[in-house]
Amino acid sequence: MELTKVMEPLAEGGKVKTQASYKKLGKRLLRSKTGMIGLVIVAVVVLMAIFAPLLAQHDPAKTDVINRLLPPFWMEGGNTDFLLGTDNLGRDILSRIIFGSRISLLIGISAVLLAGAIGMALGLIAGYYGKVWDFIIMRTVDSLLAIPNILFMLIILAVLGPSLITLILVLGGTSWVVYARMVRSETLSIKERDYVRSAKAIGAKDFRIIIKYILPNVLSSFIVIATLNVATTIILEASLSFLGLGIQPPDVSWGLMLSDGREYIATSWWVAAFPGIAITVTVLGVIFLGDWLRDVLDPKIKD
Amino acid sequence: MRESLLSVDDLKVRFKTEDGYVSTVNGVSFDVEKGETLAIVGESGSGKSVTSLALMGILPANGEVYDGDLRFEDKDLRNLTKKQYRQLRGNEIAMIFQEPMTALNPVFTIGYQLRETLMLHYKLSKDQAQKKGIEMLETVGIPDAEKVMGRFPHQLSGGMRQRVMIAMALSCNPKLLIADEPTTALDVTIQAQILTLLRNLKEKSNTSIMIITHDLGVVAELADRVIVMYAGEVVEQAPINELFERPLHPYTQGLMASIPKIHDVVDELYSIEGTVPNPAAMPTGCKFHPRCPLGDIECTKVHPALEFVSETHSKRCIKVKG
Amino acid sequence: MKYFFQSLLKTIPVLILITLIVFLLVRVTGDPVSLMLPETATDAERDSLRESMGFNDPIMIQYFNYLGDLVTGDFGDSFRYNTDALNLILERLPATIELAIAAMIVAIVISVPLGILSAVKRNSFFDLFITGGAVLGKAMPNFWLGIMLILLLSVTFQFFPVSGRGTFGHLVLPAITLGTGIAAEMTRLIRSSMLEILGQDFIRTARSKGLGEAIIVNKHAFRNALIPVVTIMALQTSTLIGGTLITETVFAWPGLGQLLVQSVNLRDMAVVQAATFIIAIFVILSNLIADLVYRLLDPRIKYD
Amino acid sequence: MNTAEDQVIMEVKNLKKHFDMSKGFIKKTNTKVRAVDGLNFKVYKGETLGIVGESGCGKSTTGNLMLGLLDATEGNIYFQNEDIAHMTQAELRKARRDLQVIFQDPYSSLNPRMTVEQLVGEPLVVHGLASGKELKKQVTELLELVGLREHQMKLYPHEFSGGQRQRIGIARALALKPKVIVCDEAVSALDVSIQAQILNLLKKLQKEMDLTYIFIAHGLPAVRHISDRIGVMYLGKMVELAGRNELFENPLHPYTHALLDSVPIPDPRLRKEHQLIKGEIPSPSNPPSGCPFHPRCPKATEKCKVDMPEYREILPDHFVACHHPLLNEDTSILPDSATV
Amino acid sequence: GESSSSEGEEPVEKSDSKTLTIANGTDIVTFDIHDHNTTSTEAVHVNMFNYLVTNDGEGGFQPDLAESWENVNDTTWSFKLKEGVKFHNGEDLTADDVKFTLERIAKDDTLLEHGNYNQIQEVKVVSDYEFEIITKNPEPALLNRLSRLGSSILPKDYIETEGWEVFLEQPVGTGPYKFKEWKKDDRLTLEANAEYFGDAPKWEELVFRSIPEDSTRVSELLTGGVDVAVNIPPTDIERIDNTDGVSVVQSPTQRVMMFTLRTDADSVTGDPKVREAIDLAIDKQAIVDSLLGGAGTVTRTRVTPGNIGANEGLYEQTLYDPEKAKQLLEEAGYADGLELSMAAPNGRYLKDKETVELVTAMLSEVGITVNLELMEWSAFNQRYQDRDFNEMFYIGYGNSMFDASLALDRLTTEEAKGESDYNNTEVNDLLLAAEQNMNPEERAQQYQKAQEIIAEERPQIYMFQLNAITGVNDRVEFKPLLNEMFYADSITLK
Ligand SMILES: Nc1ncnc2c1ncn2[C@@H]1O[C@H](COP(=O)(O)OP(=O)(O)OP(=O)(O)O)[C@@H](O)[C@H]1O
Ligand SMILES: Nc1ncnc2c1ncn2[C@@H]1O[C@H](COP(=O)(O)OP(=O)(O)OP(=O)(O)O)[C@@H](O)[C@H]1O
Ligand SMILES: [Mg+2]
Ligand SMILES: [Mg+2]
Repeated sequence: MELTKVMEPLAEGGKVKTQASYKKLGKRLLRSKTGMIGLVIVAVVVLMAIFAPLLAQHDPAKTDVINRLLPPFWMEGGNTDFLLGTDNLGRDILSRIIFGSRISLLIGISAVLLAGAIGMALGLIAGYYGKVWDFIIMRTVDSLLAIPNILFMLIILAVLGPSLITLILVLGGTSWVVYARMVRSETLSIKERDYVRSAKAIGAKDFRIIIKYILPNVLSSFIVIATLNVATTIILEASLSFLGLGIQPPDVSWGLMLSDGREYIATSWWVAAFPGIAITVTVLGVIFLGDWLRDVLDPKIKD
Repeated sequence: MRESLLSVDDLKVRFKTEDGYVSTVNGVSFDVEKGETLAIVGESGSGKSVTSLALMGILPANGEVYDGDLRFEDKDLRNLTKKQYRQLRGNEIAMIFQEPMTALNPVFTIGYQLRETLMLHYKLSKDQAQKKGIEMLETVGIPDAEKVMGRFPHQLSGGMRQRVMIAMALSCNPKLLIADEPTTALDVTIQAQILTLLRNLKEKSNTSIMIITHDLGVVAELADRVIVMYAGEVVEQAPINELFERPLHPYTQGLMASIPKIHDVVDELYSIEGTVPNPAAMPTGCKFHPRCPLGDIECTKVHPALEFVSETHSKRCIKVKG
Repeated sequence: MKYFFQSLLKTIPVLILITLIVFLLVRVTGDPVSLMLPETATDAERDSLRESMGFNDPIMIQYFNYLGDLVTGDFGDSFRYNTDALNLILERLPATIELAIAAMIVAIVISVPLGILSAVKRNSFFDLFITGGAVLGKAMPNFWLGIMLILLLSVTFQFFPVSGRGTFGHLVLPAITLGTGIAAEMTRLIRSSMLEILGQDFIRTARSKGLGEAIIVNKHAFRNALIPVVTIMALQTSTLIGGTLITETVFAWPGLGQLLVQSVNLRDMAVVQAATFIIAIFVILSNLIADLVYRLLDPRIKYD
Repeated sequence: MNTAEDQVIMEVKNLKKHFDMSKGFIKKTNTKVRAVDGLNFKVYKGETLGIVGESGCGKSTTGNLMLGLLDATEGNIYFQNEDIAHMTQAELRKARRDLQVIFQDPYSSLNPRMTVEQLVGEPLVVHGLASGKELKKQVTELLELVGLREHQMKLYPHEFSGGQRQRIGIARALALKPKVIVCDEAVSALDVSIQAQILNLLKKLQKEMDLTYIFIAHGLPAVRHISDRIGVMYLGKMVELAGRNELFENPLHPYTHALLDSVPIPDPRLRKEHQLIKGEIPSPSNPPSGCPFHPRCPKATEKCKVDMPEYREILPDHFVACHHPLLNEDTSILPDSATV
Repeated sequence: GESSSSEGEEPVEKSDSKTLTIANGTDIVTFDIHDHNTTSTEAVHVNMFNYLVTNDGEGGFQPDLAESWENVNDTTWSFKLKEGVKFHNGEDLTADDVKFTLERIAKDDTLLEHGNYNQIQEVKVVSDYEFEIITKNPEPALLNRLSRLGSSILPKDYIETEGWEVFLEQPVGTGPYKFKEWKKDDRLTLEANAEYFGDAPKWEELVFRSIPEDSTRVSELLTGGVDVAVNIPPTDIERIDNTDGVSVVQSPTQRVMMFTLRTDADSVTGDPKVREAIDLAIDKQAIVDSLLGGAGTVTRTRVTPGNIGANEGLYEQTLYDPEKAKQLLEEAGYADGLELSMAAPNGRYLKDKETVELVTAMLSEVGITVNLELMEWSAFNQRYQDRDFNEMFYIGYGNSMFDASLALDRLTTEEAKGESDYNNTEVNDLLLAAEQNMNPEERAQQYQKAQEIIAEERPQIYMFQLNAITGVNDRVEFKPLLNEMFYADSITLK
């Protein structure tokens, strides 16, 4: 009997186990090759955006007609002053990519935050309160879903003019439906779980239940979708640039660079190729990270 | 005549997990004899299902048998080719599962799923298989068998589905039927129906049955012999009457004492303290010792072997004497 | 069928909402008249045009007039082409549908085998390769891919015509361009859907019956995995149509997408409204059909 | 059980809950699931009332109604002379201090994103009963009461085993010092050895804290072990209710009889042929006419097909709803003695 | 390049073909010649319809449908039609058709071109082949108007009996090619009109493709998919010239790019010295050379050669002197620099965005900080119509009239209000007088004088005249026209 007491903590787990589960997370990340790649890429891009002024060799807006369309340094005619070459106005492409990461990320992240906030709130309301709320919100969602995203943006941006703020507002304001749908359906199922009934049984008010019980439990799916949407948004911004409705100079984004550079694909490939690579790699990183988050945060796979 | 149909010797199964390999079945040995019903009992997570899946050769992708001998009649199961194993499965060894809700494919009709096995193993034509399928459904007591053949699983109740599973398992006259908790998900009145059905079938066909359960009531109803598992090991093995009359291992004893008896009300139930250990962090020595009333320092050191106290009764404990 | 009609009725509030959204979008947002005249036009010229087009009425009156017209099938006239907007759209619709279907086929042909394979060979090098490829397909903006395909397959190798619509060859590149992004998305979905199904009890049952792996994967698992995929495919209609805006512009494909881009730029409101509305109906219809297919595939859902 | 009227703590009168499953936009298909269909019973202070029945017969619904988690379609639930079925949200919240619940699934009944401390302390916080040090002290006491350690306070539910989780759930229910606890299949999901731990704990707590339990379960042995009186439900109706020994030794309703007979007895020497009842429980959305059990009942007559038998006290403290109760037959299905 | 192309067989095969394929950036918008204002549409229409007279691009006019004409008095012009001209449906062309056509556009104010024809009072039919055009006021530029967009002659009987709907679907004209098929946003096909009254058509079939994406259009040209491709991006000039079988031809257009500046006292640009400094700070030639790949001609006036009233002394001229610009700013009291805002459309004109970005950089060199506001065209246009710009905006005007009047009328005191706020009495008087002066020489002088003053005072700073850059397959001979029309028969097989 003595011994039972001694051994029990081991059997019951305890602190040891908690540490283990954090370590597990780290281990999992290390083991998941793609997750690791994703994390590194995203970290690099974020650092690049934060420290852009320190990293960039040149002023991204500085034009230099004499040095226009210089190839990257390893090619004939290129020089190390402009590592990745210059664009049609003689601006340093590397510096523009570094600064472009700011706007591309800013747009990606803020649009997603905005959409997420709206979608989360409306999804929770529709799912938790149901009835008329649900009807109104979900019909609106249905209507907006029936109109292709990009068309919607095209129309609004054509009118409002594509400034940074309008871009964020439009990108965010049209993509919340995805979150609303997801949050609603998750809410519907979480609402029926015993722990929500248990909260009701102890007398918790609706607001508390929504904030403390439902929201944290939809959060993991939410984060996954949000991460993936950052990627989608970066691409959407590029597409809008193609249609002439993306970011406008003197601001610079990867989408803008890519879209402007398409004219030079055949003659001066580097003008478009490098922003293209920047977008592709970043999106790749974000998606890998999102997939990894999905694996880690999904309770089904967790145990 | 004791004639071994299946013999399992020192079976070890492990899973590849994020913490490396975790061994969940650690040297299980037992025999199933022709015509007998063997019950495996034990707590959740003790490795009952894993053992049966290992026998069937259908462990999940991250699991593997890494040691031991598996013999079915004269075949060495571990050395069969994939194809040979497939011919064995569903044909000579059949299996029914716990959840009749999810064990049938929701998008195919009952008829399709029944015929599939028959056409595969007996090379029957579709019509022949249909006929035989209806016959099988009738055998397991399904009224309107012909209609049921055209139904989808969701259109049947839990009890009916379990009957379909049994019909499917028996359709190729297997020599061994493995039933993994076949009644756990069912209501008592339905459970009684299914247990009766199994008992009658056995009487008729001389199929050996290996039934996995944690309900000692079911064991008492059905089994000839019982194996008790704890933490991936066999801790006791005995003929049914002997086990109930004279359980030797402290775990078996505790298990028996902790069931509330329907007709013998006590004030306080006996209870085994603590919980089943995590397979990734097994206690040293005897795996039951942290929960064992008899456990002492000796038990932490020695991993007891399975000893026979009689020809048919064995236990894995150094404290109790046969 | 009864179910279908019921669902159809349920879309009425959605359609009304869409008319409102479309109307507001276009109407609140600006004055098309100035765009119809050259830079050198005078104010007086603009005013008379504005009056003659009825843009001086209060907004609600305009909306109700618009709704009223809509009910009679009158979507207004395109001022760019000076003809009935609906006709314009219906003329373009076949081209867009042709492209959309071709793209969908490309997407299916790519994604189904790859999705299944990578699920079956999960975590292998092969899986990593496909997953990486799928992500890459998604990470590449459409217009970029289109231009690259033209440069490579049309200009350098001259396998396919550069642009326009006509022969089968004309369809190949735009369909690949449009289909790739969707294929990427679908590959990932099929993979995860398959993975989920492969872990289910009935797969274990199928194995215990002695079925071969090919039958288990292609029949037992795939039939089940298909169910969510159909829904996703339907949800992709909207993305697909959205993608035509860009793909059609790149390939000079004479469809709705190109028409829309130009109409938006020129504020040809009647066309934008009508096209958006038609697209919305198209998307809703395809979702309804997917729902029906879903019901056919999944016997668990009963009609009515 | 001679319990005086004044000790009635809850009373359920003609309680009904019909779920409206109508579908369709234009043409309503009127399907109602009669989950609970006219229940009448009393709960006495300090007792354990067991409710048994097969899956889908309305046990959980009854429990949820008694907790005010569902709105009743019809009928009353008096708790300390106030009608829960007709309370406002605010009144209900107050009543919850005396009326708590323990759920079946220890995995889904605890919010995975809250620590044990938050889980157990939450009822106190919600009702503004304690905060800061006091809260911590009370939580510690509660954990001790259910056999958990203080050092486990900061852990999340997934770091516990099923039995431990169930203890957390019990501590949470006890936080408000309730008078009545509804245990909805509180031990069904647990392993036998753990089940015994929890049953013992519940019994101990009942004594110490003067609790009244409504113990819902389909596992008959556990119900018999813990209950003072037991009600048997079938298709949303109470078919029999009596003291536990009375019910087990002298079941009057053919369904009760069959139910008891179906339970496998963990003793190989007592192997026997079961008196099987045919068929399965009909759907509550389309219940049979008359007595709901008649299609499966060996004793059913024409009358049973038409008339719903009255629920009446046929013997002292023994209620039954049957036209043909097994009064004069030898109903003893159980052996005189059984040992292990 | 060579016609024996190394790029595979397609161009070679096409060489025998009597089909001419031309790639435009946009589709034609309509066959209602009165109800559009799109040069690229007109460029197609000229193959199906005829004007009364054509502008030879050197200040003179050539007969087309009209055999001869005469300016009878200030407001009356008499014309004589060629006889035997037939519409594609076989009807004869008569003066009634002319009356029908011109009076429609002159009277119907819902038509987009109405503004350019409402000067016409009436068309009097004298006989089948003789008629008079009466204008409301003296109209010196009548012939310019009659030789451009909106003045093609339509078949009266056909339209009146069949209705406009039918005409728009099966248009009928008098031109060398007749309508065959129109797949909107894809291609318009015309076929030779054997009955044409002039020289027999050289092509059996004309195909006008619409390919909006520049790089796609270039690719089509490179692969021989089209014979002529318009609006080639300057960056591709070299690439195309270096490819066998295709080459680029350039020709001036009527469009002149410019900045409009505010001249009112409240604006920093109200100071002429500031305006001059801005002009001097911009190296226009460098922009033309780098961004446009040489596809433009610097100018100090908007009225370019080929237009009545052009001041050739200001053409091909440019001023660039950043040092002097700095000095001027200093003199104006902006030694520490100054700030102004500049608006520009993005994507409307060739390299518009890049141009203003470069200009911004150049201005900053002399100490002018520019707050650049780039807008998508429709947003820009909205502000433009509302006259809502601040110090500077960038714009390009075309001139289909080939006359100085259209080019300069925004600088009259009345028209300049709220835009440049330019108010120079002398210029105003000169422009108003010239507007109705029927003496061509004197009129031209008035315009030339005005241009000189404007060039000095700089309410508008002219940048350059744009060139049309057209890609051409070597199998055809193509001489672009100043008015950007595609007369198919001026394009010939080599
Ligand atoms: N795919 C797997 N990967 C890792 N571990 C596994 C896997 N499948 C089973 N296990 C582990 O193997 C052990 C034995 O599991 P098994 O399913 O055999 O238990 P059981 O005795 O059948 O229990 P129950 O009564 O709950 O069915 C458990 O600890 C389980 O976690
Ligand atoms: N929210 C609901 N909507 C519709 N029907 C419901 C709802 N909740 C319960 N039901 C139905 O009411 C009937 C009774 O359900 P209840 O959960 O009370 O049964 P139970 O006796 O607790 O069963 P179990 O033993 O399976 O828990 C069932 O047929 C169930 O399907
Ligand atoms: Mg198991
Ligand atoms: Mg229940």
